[in-house]
Amino acid sequence: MAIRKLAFIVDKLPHKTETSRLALTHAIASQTVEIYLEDGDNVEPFLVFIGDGVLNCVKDQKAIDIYGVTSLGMHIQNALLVGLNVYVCKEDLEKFGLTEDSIIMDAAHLGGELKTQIIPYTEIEKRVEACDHLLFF
Amino acid sequence: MAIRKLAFIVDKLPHKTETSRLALTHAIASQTVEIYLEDGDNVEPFLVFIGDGVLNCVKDQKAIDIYGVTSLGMHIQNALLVGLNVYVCKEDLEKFGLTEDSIIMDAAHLGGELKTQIIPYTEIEKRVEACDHLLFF
Amino acid sequence: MRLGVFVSYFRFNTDTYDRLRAEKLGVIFVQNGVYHATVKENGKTSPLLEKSADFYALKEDLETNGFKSSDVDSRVKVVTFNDLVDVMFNDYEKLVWL
Amino acid sequence: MRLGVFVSYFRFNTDTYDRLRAEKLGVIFVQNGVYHATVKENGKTSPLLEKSADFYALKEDLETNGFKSSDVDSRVKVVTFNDLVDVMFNDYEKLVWL
Amino acid sequence: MGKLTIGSFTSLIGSMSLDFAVKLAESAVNKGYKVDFWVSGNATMLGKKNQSKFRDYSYLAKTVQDLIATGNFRFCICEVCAKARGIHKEDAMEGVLIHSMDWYLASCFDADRVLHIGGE
Amino acid sequence: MGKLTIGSFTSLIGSMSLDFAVKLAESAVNKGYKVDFWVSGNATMLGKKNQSKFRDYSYLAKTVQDLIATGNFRFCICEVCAKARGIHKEDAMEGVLIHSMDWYLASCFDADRVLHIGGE
Repeated sequence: MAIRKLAFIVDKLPHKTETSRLALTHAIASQTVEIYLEDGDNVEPFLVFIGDGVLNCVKDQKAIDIYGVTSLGMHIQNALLVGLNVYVCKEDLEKFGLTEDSIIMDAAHLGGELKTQIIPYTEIEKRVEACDHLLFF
Repeated sequence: MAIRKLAFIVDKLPHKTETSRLALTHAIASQTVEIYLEDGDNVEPFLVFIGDGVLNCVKDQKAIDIYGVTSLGMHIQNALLVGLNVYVCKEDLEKFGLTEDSIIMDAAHLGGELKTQIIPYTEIEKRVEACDHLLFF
Repeated sequence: MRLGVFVSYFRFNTDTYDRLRAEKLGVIFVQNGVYHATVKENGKTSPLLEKSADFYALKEDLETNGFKSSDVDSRVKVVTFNDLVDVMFNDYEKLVWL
Repeated sequence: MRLGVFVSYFRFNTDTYDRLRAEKLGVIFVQNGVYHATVKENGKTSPLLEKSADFYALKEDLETNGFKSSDVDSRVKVVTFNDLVDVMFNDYEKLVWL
Repeated sequence: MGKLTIGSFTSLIGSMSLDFAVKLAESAVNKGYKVDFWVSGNATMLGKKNQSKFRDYSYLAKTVQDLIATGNFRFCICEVCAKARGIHKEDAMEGVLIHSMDWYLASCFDADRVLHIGGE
Repeated sequence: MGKLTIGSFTSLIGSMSLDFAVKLAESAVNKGYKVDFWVSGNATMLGKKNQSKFRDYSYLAKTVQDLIATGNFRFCICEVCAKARGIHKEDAMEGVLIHSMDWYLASCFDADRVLHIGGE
């Protein structure tokens, strides 16, 4: 019986390349990982947006309307909806002049209860320190 | 009867991605372009290495031995061999502490006569100005 | 020459960009290049906007990344894909993608 | 934690790199990352080498790009793929690719 | 009306440069221009048949086929780049041309504008 | 001996990250480690059958098949990433596993080391 914590860290921009998107889709795939594991074993991914990566969280991305592809914003809402912790670096948001109002903070309209957590970089470090494996996207 | 000059400009590094390589292979493909054109018409590509791109010209690249793939150096020799002008920015070589001795200057061992031309950026600008289309790799 | 320069990255080695000169120079921000037209870092706008050039940002790519025309720096003109075709054929003769 | 960091780019946004901290930190230059271990720009070595860390550069990737072990900065240890596997399993517990 | 030649290397889906290029081509064709579209490197993947449409992945195959049907759009994949990736003649979508790199240079010869999308 | 899980997104040929990853996997298997190799995004191209070998293009298919034959190397491609690119079950090389992304997370669960090669 073990839980492995996996940190999914996004420090790159959305949409031009597929990396941020793959961070989200892989993290969300944890929903079905138990079919491969023994009873009681599981993985616990969490998402961290730092540096340029915080720009993935900006509201009102129209990727689906324009390019016919799920936006990073929609993926972040899905992650919150399935109960993944989403951490956004406070200092990096501030660096870009962004606030709680400019980014996706919840998936309430889909019935989600979990909220995006804006925390200082030192708090992110603690969570990263406590995880078993680090995946940078 | 017309000649179209095409500038192939490489300002990125070799080997990690395919871009520099594709600059070379596309430029060399000019050897057979006449099959698509009317008598007397032709294209005249030339290669320009600027910025980080000058590092493509460093001698003794072992890509073929290690990764089984033609090195950028071998491609540059092929370009000289088929008579394409190869220009390397003087200031950018100097910035990296490189000299004529550190880079590929000819394909003499394959019987080529043309030499790499190290010229100042202002000379590169003139050649770029005089071309019909610019292709940045 | 009349040169139109596409910028699709936010982070890139700008040595080539800084050097480019032309009688008439246009800079077209597309894909993640649109961040140059919209975000400030530590209160500062992108140094790319300091070049002497006409600036454009693609509306569709602004919106894809969550920005509106009102978020765009006043030096930058917002254009659609449709407008962009005209810009390419009417205003510039050579085009480069950095 | 003992953290091994792979650097495969020469030009990249180093904000994340600059911030990374660990009790034991290793930086492994691979692919175009090897230029950090070999070239000087305007006489200066790469600022990445100023971090407090153990540095490695992959021999195979040095040679692919035309460099020899003698071109490598004295702060950097040259390792083969074979060595690298040992470094990964013996010296670091977490690995990241920037 | 003039002719635009677009060349692209960047991969299908993994990079959105190809999405940009296809939308630009579409706008140009709609305005009455002729467009030649050359793909080499990873971009040759766009010529593969049987691409599936999912919401999480961009899907350009349909637009490319509609554009080919207009008669004002030629789409050509680099033969050797495609083969190296396991994409042979029988793997290509209908209407896709397959040629050597010289085709692209010939297209540049009489193009009024060339947009070469390099990068990574 | 321990287990290394490698994940990679980067494309075949267009990026040499996959060449790096395959060589690293080879060295680890030769030293007696077990290696799981997960490819999603454009890296799924490495699972395509009938890749051709040319000097100007890196060729990893043979090494991957030799590694699979050792029994200490599992190679798995992301099902949906592959389908989006037109790579279906019948397009895959022999010995290649095809699963959803959860396979990768399960592999990370009991891995001693994980090297996730993100980037572009």
